[in-house]
Amino acid sequence: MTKKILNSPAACPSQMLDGFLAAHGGTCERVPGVSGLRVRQVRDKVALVIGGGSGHEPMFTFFVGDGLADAAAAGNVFASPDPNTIVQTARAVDAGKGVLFVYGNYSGDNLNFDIAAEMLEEMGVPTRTVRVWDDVASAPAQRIKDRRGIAGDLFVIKIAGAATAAGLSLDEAWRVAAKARDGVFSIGVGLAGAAIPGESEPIFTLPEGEIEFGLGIHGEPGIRRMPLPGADELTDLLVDTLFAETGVSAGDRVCTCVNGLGSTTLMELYIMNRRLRQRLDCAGVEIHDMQVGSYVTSQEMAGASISLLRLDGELAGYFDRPCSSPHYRR
Amino acid sequence: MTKKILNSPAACPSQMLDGFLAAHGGTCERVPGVSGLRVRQVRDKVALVIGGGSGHEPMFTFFVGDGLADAAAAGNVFASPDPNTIVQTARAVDAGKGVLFVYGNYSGDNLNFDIAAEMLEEMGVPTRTVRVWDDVASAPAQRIKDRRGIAGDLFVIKIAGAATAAGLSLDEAWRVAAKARDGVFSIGVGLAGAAIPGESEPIFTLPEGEIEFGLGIHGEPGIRRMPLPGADELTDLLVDTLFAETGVSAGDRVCTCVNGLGSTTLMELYIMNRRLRQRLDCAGVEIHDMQVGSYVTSQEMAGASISLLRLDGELAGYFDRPCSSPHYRR
Amino acid sequence: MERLTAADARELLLYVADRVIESKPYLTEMDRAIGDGDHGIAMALGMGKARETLQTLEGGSDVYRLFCEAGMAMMMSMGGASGVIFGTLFSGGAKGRSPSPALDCAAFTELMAGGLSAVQRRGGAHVGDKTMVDALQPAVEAMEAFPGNDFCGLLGAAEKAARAGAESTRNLVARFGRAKSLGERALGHMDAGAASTHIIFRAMRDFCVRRGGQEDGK
Amino acid sequence: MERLTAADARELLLYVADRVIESKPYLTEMDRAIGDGDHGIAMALGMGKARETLQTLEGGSDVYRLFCEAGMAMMMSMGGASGVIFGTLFSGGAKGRSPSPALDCAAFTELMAGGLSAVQRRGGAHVGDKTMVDALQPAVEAMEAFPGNDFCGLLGAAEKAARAGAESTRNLVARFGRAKSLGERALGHMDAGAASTHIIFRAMRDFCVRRGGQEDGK
Ligand SMILES: Nc1ncnc2c1ncn2[C@@H]1O[C@H](COP(=O)(O)OP(=O)(O)O)[C@@H](O)[C@H]1O
Ligand SMILES: Nc1ncnc2c1ncn2[C@@H]1O[C@H](COP(=O)(O)OP(=O)(O)O)[C@@H](O)[C@H]1O
Ligand SMILES: [Mg+2]
Ligand SMILES: [Mg+2]
Ligand SMILES: [Mg+2]
Ligand SMILES: [Mg+2]
Repeated sequence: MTKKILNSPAACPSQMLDGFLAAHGGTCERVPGVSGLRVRQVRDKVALVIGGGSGHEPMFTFFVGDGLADAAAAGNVFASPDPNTIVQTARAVDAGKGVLFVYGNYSGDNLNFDIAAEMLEEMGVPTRTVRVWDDVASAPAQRIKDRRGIAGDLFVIKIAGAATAAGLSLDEAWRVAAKARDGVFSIGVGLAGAAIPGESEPIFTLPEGEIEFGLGIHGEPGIRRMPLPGADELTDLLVDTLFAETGVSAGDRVCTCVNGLGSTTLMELYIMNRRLRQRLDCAGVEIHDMQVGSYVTSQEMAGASISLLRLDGELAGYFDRPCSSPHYRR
Repeated sequence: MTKKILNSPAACPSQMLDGFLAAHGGTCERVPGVSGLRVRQVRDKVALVIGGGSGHEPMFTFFVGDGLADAAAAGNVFASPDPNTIVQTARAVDAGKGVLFVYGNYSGDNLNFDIAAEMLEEMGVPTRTVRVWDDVASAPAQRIKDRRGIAGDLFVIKIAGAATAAGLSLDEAWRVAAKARDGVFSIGVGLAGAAIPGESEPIFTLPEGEIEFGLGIHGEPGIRRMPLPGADELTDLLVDTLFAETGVSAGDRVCTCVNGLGSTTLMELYIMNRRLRQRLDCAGVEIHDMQVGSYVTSQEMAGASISLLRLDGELAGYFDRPCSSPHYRR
Repeated sequence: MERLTAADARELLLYVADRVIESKPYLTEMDRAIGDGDHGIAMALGMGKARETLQTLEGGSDVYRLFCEAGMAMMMSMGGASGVIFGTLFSGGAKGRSPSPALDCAAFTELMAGGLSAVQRRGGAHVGDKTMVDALQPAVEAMEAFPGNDFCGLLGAAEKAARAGAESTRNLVARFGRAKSLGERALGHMDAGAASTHIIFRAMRDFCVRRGGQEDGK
Repeated sequence: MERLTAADARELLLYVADRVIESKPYLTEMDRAIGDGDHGIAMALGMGKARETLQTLEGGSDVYRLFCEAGMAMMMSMGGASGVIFGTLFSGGAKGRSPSPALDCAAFTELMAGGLSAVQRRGGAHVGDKTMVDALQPAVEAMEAFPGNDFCGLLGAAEKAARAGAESTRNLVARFGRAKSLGERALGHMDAGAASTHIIFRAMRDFCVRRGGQEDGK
């Protein structure tokens, strides 16, 4: 039975928000009545509103900040927020210039954000949506819209935040965010499953010494199970898949992210990053930036993913703008 | 058997450093020949040199940066660096104004840093040392020098970094860092043990539903085992211990840190922080700053600690100076 | 039972809510196998909210309003795919109808058929996609094919069809929801939402049978 | 065996290194109970480095130099408490002595006694503090009390005393190292460093016994 520090499973998302505001209430506040977080100061710009299930911290809620999202709607653990939460959250930061939604491409999120968008349109608030579908393990390229959003959220939100902060119109910000989305590809691997708060069983369990190749950030099963190889070999498997998928090659410019899924240590992530760098250098790929950390987690799941973002000059410009939230700053 | 992403257990610290430099080589570099990290640009100031065993990432190595440490000496997992590593690392950033050592108070670290200090003195490099002994669970107040250093390292290094960056002399920087050390108190709790890379067994295992109250950041057993209470009750136990220990009360000003030990989620840490805030507000304690995150870890151990730093005007001034490293920035 | 009054409908929905809430561990277990393990949590949460709402609606005189409010309570509280889908199942066929104090079997069938088409409009799933539609559509079809005006018989047929439909998802590869990337590995596992749908129809049938029994006993 | 030549000392130290390296899992297990579980890793690493260094010193003619280099190799590679403590055990009594091509029992005893006092100067531990000193000091005392000039007997007595000393740590509360905060909870567990110390003396005895056996066989 997994042990967790909590008061009641149902109260987790809300008490987490309270605890966050206890520390960072100077810049953020709660959207009244719902499970949403917003910047205190509404900014005269297109509002970037993100969201998704809780349990992936720091994603999504803690990516509210300067040069990042204006607000985030938080669902229960691994469940999209409901349409009312999304609508209230969006309205709280709408400055009359429209709302850009960025979230992971899941049935639940799509359904709830779409209803929220319809409700907002009825209220006269224009919205546009970018769904992140970076997980190459979750469907073949021909069915790209069936792919899940995983750690690639990080890059799309970073760039969408910069684009809206730069004052782009809703359509232009959408175009830039969608371009980032189209340039980001990820694949992950799980070593051990995590449990939803209050559940005694982990979402998945693996046989001794085995890993799940291509799993999702809710513990969804991946492409195949296999024995755990060494770090370099594992990284090679992930990189080979990404190279094959993206066609990234000599002369291309990329940002990378080695993302921990929860309990995997920075030590392991950096050992992977060492190999990732060797592989990119060896392929002649130009590295604009490497990020390493646990940004999009899956409770205390053990495992990691690698993301590549292919950059052009425009995306690089937005990527390089500063941004800041308590758990993400550049 | 705990699964980890690594190539060979013995190579972990070094390959981690490679991977770190692959991402952050613009500002940091390796101390040639040993397991040390330094800022690229030697700064004309007292050198702050920190270090300890690997396996606590981001502490110690990743606290090299602006307004933080000038260099860090990294031992093997949970083992102090050897004297040669410390000497080489210190010499690499010595600007002729002396070296301030800050590290956790453990037999191994004390022995190795003391030998290094003797060797440096012989070479004409003056050194002073601040050992962090914040863990109130590890010895009674009368034997304070028997206490272990745990998450309180964060505050002492932050303030020592600011003090040396402000241009204080070695003696003055030592005085300020020692004052910070004397003002910081922590206590932790473990929910599940972690394994050293390459070891198949975790350092400790706990019976179903039990926790270790007062454990150390290497999995050293604590004060007692007890059933896991709810988050608020657990936080109360930690806070009560700290209040009793420090005498912090109405009108005092503190910084706090809820520190995750590895696999404990941000959700859990913020739920604890919510209660910590309630308790401090209720006691009339003035909160200068609250930090929440996994700063001093113990591989993938599950658990958390709470630290209080009692501030006066001088410490607050140094605490508020900006600082930045890839995993810690203020 | 030949008529479902507003008072009956309220009790029916409360009964359904209780049965679904009881099934929380079972539904979570189903979702764990090929999804993210939260379907039972979500359904229990939503049905609890529907319960609360129904309790404030005591003395209502419009069957459609009860279904509509129950569905909206689910949709606006649960989140996840199931919040929208199951919320729509209850509210989709009831929305925008002129108030009615009681329904006969034909009207009730129309209500459920309206829920099905709203679910499909919203979610785009068809039979064979390994979703709750695999249980819901056969159930609605069985109701449409049912002759006469007896709720016990009507819902007995629906329950049977829903059960077979839910069972059929074991042999399917998912095209929606979190199991869709699983491909062949989802084979052998029942879809959690289809299991919920079967539980809902079973509870409706059981409610009517018990109610019918009471009527007979009078 | 009545003399330990430089060539013997080299082989003795290599033999000790191998025995300690073999004991890695046992020592790690000991440290896990009341420490941080890395003592075996550290000792194996340090003894491996000592091994490498000794291998480059082929043909050395100074016993003290061999002990000194082996100890320094440990001290400058292992880190942790044991790097300094066990490095000092080997190098502490050898440092600064004028070169000697061979030692008799008295000189060897002096070498070990010098190691003990260096360890105590460095680490401050006394008998009863639940450290390796609880094994080392009785071993040195047994050597000092040993009459005659027979290495097998000398080290046999030392091994016996070290074993008893290591065993005695089970009944002690720690005052140094990671177990010191444990208080009473450390009772029943042997100190890992004391266990290492016993293994070192046992290996030295076994080496002499085998060497003696060979001499007898000649
Ligand atoms: N587009 C859809 N149309 C119909 N049913 C769907 C659709 N997407 C998901 N579902 C149903 O929802 C169920 C999953 O619900 P739940 O686990 O609560 O949500 P989530 O997938 O967000 O974790 C699936 O088993 C499936 O029956
Ligand atoms: N001050 C000291 N004096 C003598 N021996 C010590 C001292 N501190 C620690 N030791 C010995 O070192 C051993 C621990 O070594 P090891 O586990 O390798 O280092 P660490 O404690 O740094 O993890 C203890 O079991 C003890 O015998
Ligand atoms: Mg879910
Ligand atoms: Mg250690
Ligand atoms: Mg689910
Ligand atoms: Mg140890």
